[in-house]
Amino acid sequence: MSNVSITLYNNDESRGLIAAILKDNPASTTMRMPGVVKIDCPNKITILRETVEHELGRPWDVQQLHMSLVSLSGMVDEDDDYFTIAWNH
Amino acid sequence: MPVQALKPGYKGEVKDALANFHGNQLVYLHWADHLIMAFPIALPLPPTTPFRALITDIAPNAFAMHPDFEKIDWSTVTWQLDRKPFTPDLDKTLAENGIGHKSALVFTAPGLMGLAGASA
Amino acid sequence: MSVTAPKKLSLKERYRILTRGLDWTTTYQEPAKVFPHAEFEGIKIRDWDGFVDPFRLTMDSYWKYQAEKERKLYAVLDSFQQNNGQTAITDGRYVNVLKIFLTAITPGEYQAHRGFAMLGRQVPNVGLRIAAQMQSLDELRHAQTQIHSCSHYNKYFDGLHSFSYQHDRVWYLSVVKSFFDDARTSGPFEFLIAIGFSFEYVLTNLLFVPFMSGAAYNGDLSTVTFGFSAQSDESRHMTLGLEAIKFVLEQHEDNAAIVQKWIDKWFWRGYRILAILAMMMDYMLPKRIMPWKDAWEIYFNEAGGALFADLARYGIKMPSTADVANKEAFRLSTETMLTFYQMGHASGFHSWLPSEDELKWLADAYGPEWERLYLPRFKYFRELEAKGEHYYNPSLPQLCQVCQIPMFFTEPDDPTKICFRDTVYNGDRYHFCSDGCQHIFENEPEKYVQAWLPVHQVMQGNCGGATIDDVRKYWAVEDGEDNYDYVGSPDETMWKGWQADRLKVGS
Amino acid sequence: MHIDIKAASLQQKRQAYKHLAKRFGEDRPASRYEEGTLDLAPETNFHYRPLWDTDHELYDQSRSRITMKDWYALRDPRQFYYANYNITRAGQIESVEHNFDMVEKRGMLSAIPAEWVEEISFYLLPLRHYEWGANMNNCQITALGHGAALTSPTCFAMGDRLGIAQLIGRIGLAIASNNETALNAAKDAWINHPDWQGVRKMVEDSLVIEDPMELFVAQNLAFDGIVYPLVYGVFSRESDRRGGAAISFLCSFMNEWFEETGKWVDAVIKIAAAENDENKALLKSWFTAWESRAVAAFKPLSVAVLGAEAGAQAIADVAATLKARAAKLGIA
Repeated sequence: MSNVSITLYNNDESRGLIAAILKDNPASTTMRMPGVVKIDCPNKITILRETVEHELGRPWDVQQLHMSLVSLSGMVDEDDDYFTIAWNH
Repeated sequence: MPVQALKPGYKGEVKDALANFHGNQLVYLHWADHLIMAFPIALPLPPTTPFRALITDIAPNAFAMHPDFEKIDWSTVTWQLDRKPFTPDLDKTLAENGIGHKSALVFTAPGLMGLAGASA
Repeated sequence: MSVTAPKKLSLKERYRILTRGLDWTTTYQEPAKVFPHAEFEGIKIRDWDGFVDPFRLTMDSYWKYQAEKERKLYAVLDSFQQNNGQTAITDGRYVNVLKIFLTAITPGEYQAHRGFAMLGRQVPNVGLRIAAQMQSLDELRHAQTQIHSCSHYNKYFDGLHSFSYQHDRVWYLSVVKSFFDDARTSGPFEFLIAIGFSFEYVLTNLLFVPFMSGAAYNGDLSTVTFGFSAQSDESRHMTLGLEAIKFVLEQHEDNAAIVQKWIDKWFWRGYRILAILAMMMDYMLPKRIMPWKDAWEIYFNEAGGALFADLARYGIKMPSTADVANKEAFRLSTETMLTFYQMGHASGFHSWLPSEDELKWLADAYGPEWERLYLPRFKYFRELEAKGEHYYNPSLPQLCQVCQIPMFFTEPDDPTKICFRDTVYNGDRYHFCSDGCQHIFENEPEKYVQAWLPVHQVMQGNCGGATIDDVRKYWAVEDGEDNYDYVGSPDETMWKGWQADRLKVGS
Repeated sequence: MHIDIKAASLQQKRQAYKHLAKRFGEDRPASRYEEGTLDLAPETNFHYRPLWDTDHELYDQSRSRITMKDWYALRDPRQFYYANYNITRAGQIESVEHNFDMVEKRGMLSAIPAEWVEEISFYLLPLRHYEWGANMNNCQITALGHGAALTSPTCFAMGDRLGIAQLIGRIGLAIASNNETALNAAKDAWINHPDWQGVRKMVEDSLVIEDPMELFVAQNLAFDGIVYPLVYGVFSRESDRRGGAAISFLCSFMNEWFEETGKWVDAVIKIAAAENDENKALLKSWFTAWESRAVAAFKPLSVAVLGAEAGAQAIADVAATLKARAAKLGIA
């Protein structure tokens, strides 16, 4: 099992997104660098639209992730309600 | 292994062919264990250059910045030509010494191990 | 046809209908004539439709999100210019990383733009073509935003003025140019694995994340904004690279051997380019973010390790030369820096010796072996400078035939010995800095004998003349402005003037 | 803090990058279009011949028979660089979204007579495959054309054509309540219907044109110069008359786009033709050959939609307009 990772801008827009990720992926750890936050988690990170919307208090389209995303490591799956990054080993 | 190209007969220009150097050949020269001069150097030289000129003319210009340089006893220096031990005849030319186009010469001065003995 | 209540389409379905449905199999022209590049590399594809689209952006969403990114980015650039943000960076030295970036990386973005256009036309799968086309657009974006971000710096600082002209000519830029020329002159799948996988997925995180974080740390709002904004496109690109490699590997078991050869090649070629990045991170950022070896550990060994563990089921292994890169991790930045320091007269940016504090930071990061090997060199260069005898190497370097970097790399297991490798092909001898570069040559000698090696071109008289002045003119390196040490440069004088004025205003 | 530095010490050392100063003079600041476009592509000292084209360098003017002293003379009058291109399109797409919303909310599509929906499906929806060909052709020019002044806008055109293809796809989904049926039928017409085969053959033949400038003339002037005025002009007016105004409404972007893009296409061809007589003769021969192909290819459709007489007249009118346009560019 290896870590997957996602790196997001450290700004107000990403704040709700980061909170949602940490909530839905309790095993994740964060590394803060100037301007960005890198989140690592064993094997899989799941981003749920519902949780993000709850954190932001407004509707959120999964593709809006492109506005906060800086980098990622892992295989991606994306649909209306979720965005996941995972390894298959 | 040949390249896989769209059409057979893939070929491009060999940009560093001997003929392109206007009568010179290329020789590379490096002084082992003195890495403060960070890289081996490239020299365009007539094949008729006497080997001795590497020691008397070229090396001082290239390597004299190093405090070890004046300590070199050239009579004890050992040489490698293209990674094989090699004993040059100082009075013969590069060509006569069998030094071809784009050959690499490395010399070692016994006892001189660079700054602080760190091959620097 | 009656119009009833519309059924709900999921993102995946909608994307499939609007993209996959576009293609048809040509019959008036043979498909092999429409897509002539599809097969010559020997990759076997059983089912082109097996490609899984990584991101499902339709063009309208693409325009929408990219426009929003651009509005934000250009608002920052405008504000940076209006407020003279260049005066707020940590130190005038910092701008030299931008000089390297603009002359080395930006033209590479342009090459990637053209290369992905080629891919976007040549691959017989509509999903792959669209992803490549969007990447082609993105890469043009990166080239242009970098030029626009650096434009304001160019008005004040030297060394940024002739980036694309220099990219075609200057010796160290030939390293990057040959890398992209190599990828672009390859077939479509090799290009995809070279740039989309090895470079984007395995290596560019190193370039953009810690380095751009470093830009933020050094007060360069302009660069950090374009850097992270570009990287948000890169995550799409990386995913394309990964999906593409999975697709190729799943199509036919014979593909694994070809793909492994390309991974080995392009890992090594990409890694060699990163030598200059290692120098930028360890020696050129006035405030450092993390040492090169830590970035390498996080972004190659951890992230790359997980990736290759995932590809193991296809029989794909870590690049054969990864262990050499690990052995070099403690010295890569220093060997590179020491070379540029002594080639300052022939470079388009400034170099300088690290301060005592910086040496201590490096020693802490890299340990006693680093101190033993390199402190004596820094100490000696400092002594020479104190005597007013800054060392500039009077000779031109021997270059590696493949990566084109001066042969300053040392043996993987002995940092006191230059790593020499050579081979004879068609009666001519060719030299390499490493086993990695030698293997690349030996796999395709017909290609690499063509290399435009800058030092050899100078010696053939193709670079403006025989003297260093002639050659600097050919390179558009302004002598006494762009080159030599930062100390004493016009950049330094200007920077100090700004600081002095600031103190006066403050008091 | 940093803005306290007195203006005197913030004297600019130079106004623009040197390649731009060389073109426009030392004292002239450059626009973002100029910075992001001019002299951007590599010109010399290439390392390896392409494995896919041993006869040329990686970037090679001789891929086209058109000759230019300076390929950067072929400027885009819209001055598009990536940012203003995307921002322009995003704005237009916002209007398109409003249009779709309005058409949906008011049930405007269900008000179109069924037989005219069939007709629209027949003449409009297969054009997404035409657009896909146009996308590939502009992509090809981007890959192999010379100079960023030409190839950056062709890259934008590549994106545009994908966008238009997908917009037609959305219309196809909308008129079939989000089922694929109409689009599948349209693809079948594109592949099999006799009225469409001239167009499909023309498009497929264009996919193997080797000279990037010939491809530019064929696709962006000759083909589009017939298709857009015919379909989004004449057919749309017919649609309005027969109760399908909602469709013209959804296609308003195409008209807007064609007008804007035409200015760029004209500028490129006009400058290339004015460069020398050989260029002019070549451009003329390419235009003549591909324009007559396009006229012949679209005539059956015109007749199918408008009837024999009106259909023949419409295609003749469109062809006359295009020839007049070519005459203005110096290649008639």
